[in-house]
Amino acid sequence: MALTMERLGVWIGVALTFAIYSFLYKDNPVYKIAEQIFVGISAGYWFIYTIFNILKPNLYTPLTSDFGNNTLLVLPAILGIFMLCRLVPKINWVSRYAISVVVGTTAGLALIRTLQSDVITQMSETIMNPFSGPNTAVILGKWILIIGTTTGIIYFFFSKKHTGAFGATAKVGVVFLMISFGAAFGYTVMARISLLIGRLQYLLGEWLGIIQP
Amino acid sequence: MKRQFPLVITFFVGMLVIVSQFIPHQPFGHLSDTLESWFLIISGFAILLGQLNLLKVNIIKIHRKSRNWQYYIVCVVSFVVMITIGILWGTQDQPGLLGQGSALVSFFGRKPFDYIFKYFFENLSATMFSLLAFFMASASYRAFRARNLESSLLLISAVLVMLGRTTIGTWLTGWIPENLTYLHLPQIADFIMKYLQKTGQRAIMICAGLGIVGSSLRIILGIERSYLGGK
Amino acid sequence: MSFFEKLMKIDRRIIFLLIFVGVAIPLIVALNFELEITQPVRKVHGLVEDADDGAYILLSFDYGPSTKPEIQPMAIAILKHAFERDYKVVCSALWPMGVLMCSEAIESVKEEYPNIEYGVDYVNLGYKAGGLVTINHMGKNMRETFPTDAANNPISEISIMDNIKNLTNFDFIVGFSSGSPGLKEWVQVAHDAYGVPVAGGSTAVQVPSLSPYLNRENQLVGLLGGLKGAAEYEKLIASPGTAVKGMDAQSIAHLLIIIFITIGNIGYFVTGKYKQKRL
Amino acid sequence: MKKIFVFCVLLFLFGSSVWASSDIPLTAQDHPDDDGSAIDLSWKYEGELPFSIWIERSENGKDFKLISKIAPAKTYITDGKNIKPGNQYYYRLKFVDAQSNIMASTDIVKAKSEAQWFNSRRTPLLVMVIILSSAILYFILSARKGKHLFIRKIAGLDTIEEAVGRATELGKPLLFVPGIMDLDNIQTLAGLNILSHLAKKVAKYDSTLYVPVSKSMVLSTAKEIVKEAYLKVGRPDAFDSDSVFYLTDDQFGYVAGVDGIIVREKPAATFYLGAFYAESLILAETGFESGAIQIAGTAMPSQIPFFVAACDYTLIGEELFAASAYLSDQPNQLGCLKGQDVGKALILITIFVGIILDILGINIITNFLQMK
Repeated sequence: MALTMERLGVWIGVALTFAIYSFLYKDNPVYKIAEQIFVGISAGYWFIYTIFNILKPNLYTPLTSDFGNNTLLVLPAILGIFMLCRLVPKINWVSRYAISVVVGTTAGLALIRTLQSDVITQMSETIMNPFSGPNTAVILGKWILIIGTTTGIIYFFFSKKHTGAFGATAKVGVVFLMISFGAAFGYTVMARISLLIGRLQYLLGEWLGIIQP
Repeated sequence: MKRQFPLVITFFVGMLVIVSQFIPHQPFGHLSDTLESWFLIISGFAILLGQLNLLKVNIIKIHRKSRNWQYYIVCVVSFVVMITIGILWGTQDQPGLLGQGSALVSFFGRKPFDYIFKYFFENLSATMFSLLAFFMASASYRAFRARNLESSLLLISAVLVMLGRTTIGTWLTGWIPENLTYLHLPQIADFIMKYLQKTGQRAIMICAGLGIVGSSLRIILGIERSYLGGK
Repeated sequence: MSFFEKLMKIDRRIIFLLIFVGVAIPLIVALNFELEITQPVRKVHGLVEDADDGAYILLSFDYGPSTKPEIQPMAIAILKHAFERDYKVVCSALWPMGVLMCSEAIESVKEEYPNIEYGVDYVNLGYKAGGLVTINHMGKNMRETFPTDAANNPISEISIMDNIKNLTNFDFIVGFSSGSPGLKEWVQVAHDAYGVPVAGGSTAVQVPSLSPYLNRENQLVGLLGGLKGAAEYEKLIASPGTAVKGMDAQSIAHLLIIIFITIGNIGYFVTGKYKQKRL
Repeated sequence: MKKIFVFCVLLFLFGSSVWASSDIPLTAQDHPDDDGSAIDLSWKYEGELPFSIWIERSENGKDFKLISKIAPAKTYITDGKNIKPGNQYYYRLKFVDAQSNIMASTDIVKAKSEAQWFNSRRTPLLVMVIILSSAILYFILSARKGKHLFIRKIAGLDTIEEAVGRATELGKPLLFVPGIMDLDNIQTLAGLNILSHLAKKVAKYDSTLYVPVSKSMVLSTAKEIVKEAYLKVGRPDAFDSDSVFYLTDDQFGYVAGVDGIIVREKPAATFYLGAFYAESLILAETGFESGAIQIAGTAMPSQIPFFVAACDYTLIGEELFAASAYLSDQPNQLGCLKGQDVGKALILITIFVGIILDILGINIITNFLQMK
């Protein structure tokens, strides 16, 4: 029976695939139904996994099995319930207590971590001797890294008008930014195509059996 | 009480996290450790809130019979089904209220929750995102134009990367002799990725990073309050 | 109406069909183009290959079915490599769907490594929310973040976890990432705050924004970017899978997209459409 | 008494080194910059590679317990197992073969764990936090006091006026899309700030503006903003409340809806300002096809390329926020932007000075910044 159900599952998958692809022809009810199933299942999955993987092991079990040592956990539990109060218009202001803990913690950590990883380290990585290197390509690359990064920062400098030499420098920055975006464009195309490949491998492999899955 | 106290909490926890990044000595380590484990639990509730809110919004739409309300019934039903079977028979690893549901497992080949995930959700999700390949192709043909210096540079660099970062680059320029390897498409793409595109990304990373620092600071100091919502 | 004007007006559904067929045919008829290995992939391979015997590694599954075609082959390839080298593999997830992605990946390598034992050679710790903050917590006290594994077995009863107190006990971390939270957060906390080497695999979309981390400091030791990165890794460990098989289709589709852009732009200039709008 | 104690310790140490008699140097030290919960061990072993290294620890120098078995090639380890700050710990290592026979062992060494009050490796981070916070706070406060802060005009903003002018000329409407995210996203907020500016122009020229949204919270805010714009220009009666409307929450459903509007209404100009995901290219494509002037702005790194390739003007990343600050004239936003500019200037100077020093062979700046 399990095998039949598995085969049925593959067919269900194919039917849903084509239901979604029907959007390419035009927006239609079949697509809308498939889309809503997607949204509903996704929400249900998040719900169940949050309970089974977070609230049960990190809150419920410690509180019920060893209350004495975990008394403090009552506080986040209360804050969590406050969070849910957002659904009730009359008392939704209590959710602010919970939100402020979440937002404050994230802001504090993000400030420090971003500053170190994305600002200071990137700055120190740009400091290098552009005259030394094993070959011309590396030396050229170093010059590009230095000029590109600094002119790029100048482009995003808003306290001075982009005129004269400063404006010209910012223009150089734009050139590097555009090349970057081009590479990003290329990589995004790659990603999207890969997802289509994955889908076709499913249709041609698991469903039709034309290729080996 | 409704606005000031949450701002005080934000300030207090934000500063605690920052200070504990610099002072390893107790009590800061313990305090931030406790705060982080609370954060995980509250985040869990926040996720539940998100899903329950979706349910609420959809039920309101159905109730008010707003445009296309019939489709939202489908959404609510799939949500409720997923939660019910999840709670009754659990997921792959965990039992539900009715245990492991072995009769159902032998029928479906896996738990009902996992069955729906595998055959319904995985396919819907993967297909949904693969739609983008089609839209990308169509936009390439009909909208991406080299209309000025910026977009021309962008498209040239995109084409070089697209060619160089696949097997076709090797195939197209593999015949080029050894001493001219810099004309080899994969080499060009490598050079772009290693230097040219990294510079732009680094400039963006630094400036966006400063932006995050600025907005985090404003949040912690209570200057930026929009996250609290309402008046 | 000139030829180009007509060409510019074709229905977008024809383009859809072309790209569909353009991807399908090379999947059926293999062209077997040669695959070159790039530096960031080699570095990930080197990191996994050169770790000490019996090393403890953490794999984080931060993706879901939507990007499974890109990332699952990477996860499978790295798992194979890790089991081949007899490492202790600890799996976790910052995305809820990563838990099932992980068990599916392990299921598929079990045929090749039937002797791996749960709790001794590998463990699936399950999903935790909280991204950046939760990783920071793992850096101090992993046993508090994960009091149980995904199946609710207490962490103290899982032998592979005996030597793990926090992130610094791992020889290295590999993140499989398709967004936020993902590799960026692992770099920011696990490497930059706790000094643990971090490598990873990401969707191609994320590669450019992660690329500044590939530097002298080795914020990110190496990176498998998209299906191509996965294919390169499969080639390096001599175990070709779905990624290698998809490479021909990827190449042809790229060629098609480039042709679309070219025709579109020629039409744009030939039909004089570029003159119509001026700002 | 103290002397006797020192003598005993010396005797003990001397004695122990006699019976262990080994020439494998082992050092134990407090792990720096931590809360006193770890001790660093390092050693040099030259000889036949053992099968494993056993690390033994004791709290009194006598009762050693095996705490871990590690890989043979290692030369250092940080012991963080149940170490309490302020305690003394004794260590010895045993190098064993596959049959657990001891091939060699080290002398006993000791170390005291200590908690530090400052993580000295993070000094550059602290310096930067202080400089940036003071700069941002200073500028916010001076902006609040009414000081004028100069921000350059963002080039793309000029095009807004032109676009509105053209729309009026042609008698066609304008379309504004604030992205698909909710009000908690700062990009949405920035987009809405620009909407306020646009709506004022529209009200002044008496053209039509459509604002389809995908979140109910955005709906009420956007409605409020457009209404206020009409009020400010003195034409509250001209405001059409149906011009700001909700389509649907679903990503593709929303796109299909906006596409329909573009195809039907053929707007003279389309504005996409806010947080965008995959819908960016579908919208931009339809807009391009209809011949509209397209102005976009987002900080989503993966969507910027598509906007640049398909739109006439694109506000890139931080430019979106700068444009919003420029138009809103709020001291908080302006001051913050100004403070960030101080950071950028500082970074540029550091990079240049660092490079010059690096060329001269002096690495103080890079060494300082590396935080190792």
